[in-house]
Amino acid sequence: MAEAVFQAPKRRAKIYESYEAPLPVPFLKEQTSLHQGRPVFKAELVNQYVIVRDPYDIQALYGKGYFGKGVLSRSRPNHSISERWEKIGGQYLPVIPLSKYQEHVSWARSALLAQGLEKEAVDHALQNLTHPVELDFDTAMEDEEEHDEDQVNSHQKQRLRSPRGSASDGLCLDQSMDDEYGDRDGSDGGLDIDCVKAEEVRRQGDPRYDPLAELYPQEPEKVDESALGKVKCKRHDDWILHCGCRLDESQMITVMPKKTGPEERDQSVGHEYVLVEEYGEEDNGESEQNNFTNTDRMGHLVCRINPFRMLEYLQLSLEEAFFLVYALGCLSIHHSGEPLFISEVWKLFCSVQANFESTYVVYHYFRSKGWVPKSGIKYGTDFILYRKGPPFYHASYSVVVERVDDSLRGALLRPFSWRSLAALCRITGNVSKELMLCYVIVPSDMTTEAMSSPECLKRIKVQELIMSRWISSRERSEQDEI
Amino acid sequence: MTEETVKTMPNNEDGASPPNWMLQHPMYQDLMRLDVGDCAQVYTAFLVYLDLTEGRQWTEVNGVACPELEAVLLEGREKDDAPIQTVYPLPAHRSISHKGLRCVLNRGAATLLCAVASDSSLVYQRLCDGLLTPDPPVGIQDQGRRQHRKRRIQP
Amino acid sequence: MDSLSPAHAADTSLSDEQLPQQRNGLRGDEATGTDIYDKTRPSGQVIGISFCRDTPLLWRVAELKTAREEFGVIGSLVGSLARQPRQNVRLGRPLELLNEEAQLLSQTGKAVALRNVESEEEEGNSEAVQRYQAYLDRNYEEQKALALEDKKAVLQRVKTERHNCNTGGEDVEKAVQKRLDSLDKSFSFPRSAMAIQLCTARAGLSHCPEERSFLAADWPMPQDARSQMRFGVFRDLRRRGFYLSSAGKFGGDYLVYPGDPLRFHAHFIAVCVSMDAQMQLYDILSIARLGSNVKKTVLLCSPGNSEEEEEVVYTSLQWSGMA
Amino acid sequence: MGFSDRGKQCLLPEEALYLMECGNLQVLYRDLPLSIQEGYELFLTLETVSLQQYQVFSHLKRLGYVLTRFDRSTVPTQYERQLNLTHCRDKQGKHLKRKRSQSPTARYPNSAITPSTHTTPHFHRPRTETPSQGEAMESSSNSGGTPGRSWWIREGDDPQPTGTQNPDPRWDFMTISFPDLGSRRTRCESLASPEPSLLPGALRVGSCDVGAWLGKLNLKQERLSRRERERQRYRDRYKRDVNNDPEVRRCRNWAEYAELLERRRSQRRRERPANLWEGSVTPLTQPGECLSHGELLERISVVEPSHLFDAASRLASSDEWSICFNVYQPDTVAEFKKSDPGRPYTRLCICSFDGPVPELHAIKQLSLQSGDVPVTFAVVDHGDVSFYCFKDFQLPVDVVS
Repeated sequence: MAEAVFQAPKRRAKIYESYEAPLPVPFLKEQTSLHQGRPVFKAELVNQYVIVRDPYDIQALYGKGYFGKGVLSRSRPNHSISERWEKIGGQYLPVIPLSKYQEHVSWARSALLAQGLEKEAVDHALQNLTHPVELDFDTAMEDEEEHDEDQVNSHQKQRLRSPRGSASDGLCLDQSMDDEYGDRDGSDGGLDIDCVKAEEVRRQGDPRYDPLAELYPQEPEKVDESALGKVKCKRHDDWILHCGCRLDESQMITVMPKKTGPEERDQSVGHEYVLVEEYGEEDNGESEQNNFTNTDRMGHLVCRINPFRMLEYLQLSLEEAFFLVYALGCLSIHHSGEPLFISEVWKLFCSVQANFESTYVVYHYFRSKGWVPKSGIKYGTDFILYRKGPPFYHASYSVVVERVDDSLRGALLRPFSWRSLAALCRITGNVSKELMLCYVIVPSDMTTEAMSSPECLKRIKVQELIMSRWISSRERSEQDEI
Repeated sequence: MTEETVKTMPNNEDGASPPNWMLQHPMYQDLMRLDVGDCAQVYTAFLVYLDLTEGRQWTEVNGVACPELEAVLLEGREKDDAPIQTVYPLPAHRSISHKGLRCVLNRGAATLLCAVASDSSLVYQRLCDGLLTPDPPVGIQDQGRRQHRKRRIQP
Repeated sequence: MDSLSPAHAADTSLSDEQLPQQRNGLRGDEATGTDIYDKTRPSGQVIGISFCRDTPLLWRVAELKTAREEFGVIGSLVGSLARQPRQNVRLGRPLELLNEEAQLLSQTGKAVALRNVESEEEEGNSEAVQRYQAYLDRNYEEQKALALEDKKAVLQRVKTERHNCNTGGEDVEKAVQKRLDSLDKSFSFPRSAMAIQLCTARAGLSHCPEERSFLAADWPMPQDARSQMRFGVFRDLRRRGFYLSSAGKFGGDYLVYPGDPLRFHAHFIAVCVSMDAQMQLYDILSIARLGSNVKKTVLLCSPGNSEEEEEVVYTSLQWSGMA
Repeated sequence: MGFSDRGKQCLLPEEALYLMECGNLQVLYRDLPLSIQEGYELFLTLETVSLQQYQVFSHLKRLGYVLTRFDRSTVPTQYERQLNLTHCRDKQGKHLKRKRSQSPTARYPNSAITPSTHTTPHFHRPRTETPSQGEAMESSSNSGGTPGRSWWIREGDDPQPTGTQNPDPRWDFMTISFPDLGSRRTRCESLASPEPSLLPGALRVGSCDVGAWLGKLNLKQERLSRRERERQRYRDRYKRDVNNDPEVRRCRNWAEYAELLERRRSQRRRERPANLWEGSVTPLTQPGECLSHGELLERISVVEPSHLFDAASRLASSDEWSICFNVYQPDTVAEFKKSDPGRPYTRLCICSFDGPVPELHAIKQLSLQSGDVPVTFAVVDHGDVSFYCFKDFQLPVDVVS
């Protein structure tokens, strides 16, 4: 039979997080305990893009089904203001240079001014807000002393000690890859891997639940994905999450386990406290550049409130947003404060993004097969498909969406030539994925009016085709000159 | 249906969501004030701005209007002492002509084209006038191996 | 005619032993660079481009050399090598030219398109047949003499060996000597065992300069906007000293080499696109990505719009490290 | 290589040219040997094989593959495949073949063969006018024609289509259903008369009483195999059993149960924002409504998959794309028999890098034509050949319980 064989998705060597749930909706049997009273998430339409702002919603949407991308992050929404964190009292706070703090103050000022406030009132308000928070100051000093004792390793120690999972460590990692590549003895502590919770049901590997169980009888190892998200692959100049490479061991030990802790709290509303690294009055302006490199000139840390807080938001692709709205009924999209009806959302998205109808059909199709489609922009395609989610498996397919009518001809969304198709096929092969062409077959009697409602999905078919290259001989290496 | 019913933050007493800092950000407002480009393109430019400043520590990043392209461009430095570069942010579903790209290039600075997907994933391409020779292959060793293989195949 | 076939020749063990170098049927001028009817042809002459339907081909070694050395026209060899017919790594003539390459050659005035000669006059033919028969006879005699020499040499060697090691005794040595003596009389070299040369390039009159105006064909290549654009880019890059070959598999129009492709890797993947054509951003992303994977720069090439601009405008496109 | 016709060994033009190029064949034309160049000019013409087709042919030949010309009539039709007629079909094909190659199959390179430009016999079309060069070329064989003959059979070009040679079924057997007499649901005593459009002109068929038949049918409960029982269990998991609901179990009487239902209903109403649930379009599922991931996926699976073979027979055919060669792998060469070639490894459709990419329509049509053998596109870029295939695929559903 001329049918493509299903290639087992490649599981990542190390998994940095546990699998929460396939989708951000509760199932009936768990209803009593989970998701109480909050089944519907909220998103806003900002300049034709869909933004989720509530930290709880962000966690739920990304954590269960890997929807969206952090606007300040590469993928998982885990940005934080600084890569350096210091312990103050019982809490870790981010350390930022004074210049950055001043920048935030000026942003706050212009934001307040833009709201039409009097200049004096603004200054007054800001002054109150930006006063050092004296209470924490002493502990900050303590911490600093500790630094002086052990300056050489301070950077590394911080990183290893830091209880904050996500962003801070990830960013450190980026640096350390270059600076401290060889220096990794004694830092095994970083590999503490979260144990699978005892009560967690073993799903993967159980053939009753997992259709691919025979291929992967074991539960994957768990490693912190959020940190992994910041690891760059040397081979593909891409994030290791995307390119499909293995993490090598030297990189592994610098990746921190993800820990949950009380700091989840300060993700939500309220003031953000930062430690501003300040110098004597006289050298305020000039020494900023040296802050990170010159430990001798370490200033003292002052705890202040960040007057312009940039919370991480989650941006959903239009397809993701519409799926949450229409298929799962768990997202309400607001536009200038008003919640939008489903048909309105559909029409709006169709007008904003050419071919939205087609790309949505394909997105919906693969989601309803339990797979996770993400943007394929890095490979020049519409989607890449993950099994379970980016932390667990390498993407298996790179998907191009095409649209045809009943006669299977018709205007192509992306008019391919053999040249462009060959290029695409090659890139996809290079990153060990398969190229999938997805034809959205729209009945020719489907009117434009019918297409203006998502109900049209029920009459549309999808043809999946795998395009592959056949190598006629062992001379492949010659033909494939670099 | 009011906001109250779908309120997503029960522990927030006053019930109103905090304002969206993105819309209040002075850079966003500056970009909007340039008054070129549709709002999707301008917002795209702002996302790129955030990526450059927050993710990559670029400095002196500013918006510039490019009326020919009806688009907002960004200018900035990768490091403090690095030369100025121009970035052309564009939503990924758009198309572009060579002429359009030349428009940005002709500003004289090194140029990056940045494609932004609707979930804010972004990808940068470097553009240069004329013929820019690629970096030589990193592994000389690599080449040796290939030649060796070639020799072996010859009968 | 059957008896002339080289396949038969290979069937006979005798010829197998004796003419090992010709066993596969030697193809005309593979080794010498000229074919049997045209040995005196000087190089540096006008290049005759023949067409297989509308694909331009070069057939003569001298012309291949001229095209490559004087005009930087590389083409690609597409024919089987008679000596190594079981591989695709190295191929032989004909040399297939890109349409742009043929066009470039013709613009230099040093090349001309030849049309296929379908029918030649009957009298000319019978004369040629006679010439060919005479050639065959001559060739047969030569080969027969050579075969006899070889056979003798073999027997002689056997004899010497026997003599030296003294194991077989006198009888064997004598028997060999006897066969050697009778060889001159008994030796037969069947006509069917003869090796024949197959010519690669066409023989005959068609390449005489005076015939050329008669044979010169209309330029049978399409001249739409796209091929004109491709030619403009090709000519300009060639003028800048680059060598070009087709880049279909790399998603572009040409692979651009800084020197002869035998010695250099390609630096660029040239994509010909008109200034105003809208390209999908996704297409740009994918080809730039491919470029970075194969360590080449993608080059957008467009003919300039106005007079004061350069003939072709180039923009380099590289996947940036900023993922 | 080659075939025999009326006692003569003939070669196809691509075969002759390839042998010439390898130095294994000399071709005489008007008593003079042809050069390779002349071979290219004479054998590769509009009516025979294109240069690109030849390049693909010789590329694969050089690697040891066996290539034969593709003949549509040897591929069982979809109908034949459905009825499992392929076996009989093979026999018939063998029979045909035997008739064709009666002469001993002389194996290359022993065969001395005159190139003869010849179509396979049943597509042979006599030509009234034979250019003189034709005869001159065949100094030892008068059979066959000239290079000026149609090699590649095009749709509608075939002068005398007969039953076996026109494999296009006119009916779409996918859409014609057999009456279901065993089903309990549609128990009927008589069958309506068949759709007149499916019947030959004059034939009239009335309705049919099947009462007597039904008595003979075995309508006992089917015994399920292990695999089928498994499948049933899997299906049953989606069925909701109220007794498994812990909250329901906690109810001690009907009143409490009614109260629970009411509570849930009101809760659901509270959770149902108007913009989602009171518009013209409502969501496919509601959070908390489905029992499991599997059920949820089933509920939202509204987009239907399509298969390459679906409805392909209804498509208008076109001659823009055609299959040229059957390819057999090199390691099968030893056992390869022309009389019984077996199932090809793949079939080739040849195109140029400058040409168009096949639309879904073309891919579908070609795979239908090719039957159960995959179709590969050989794309030629100035002598350089790349091969691409488009294969039907269905991504499996991945359910997390």
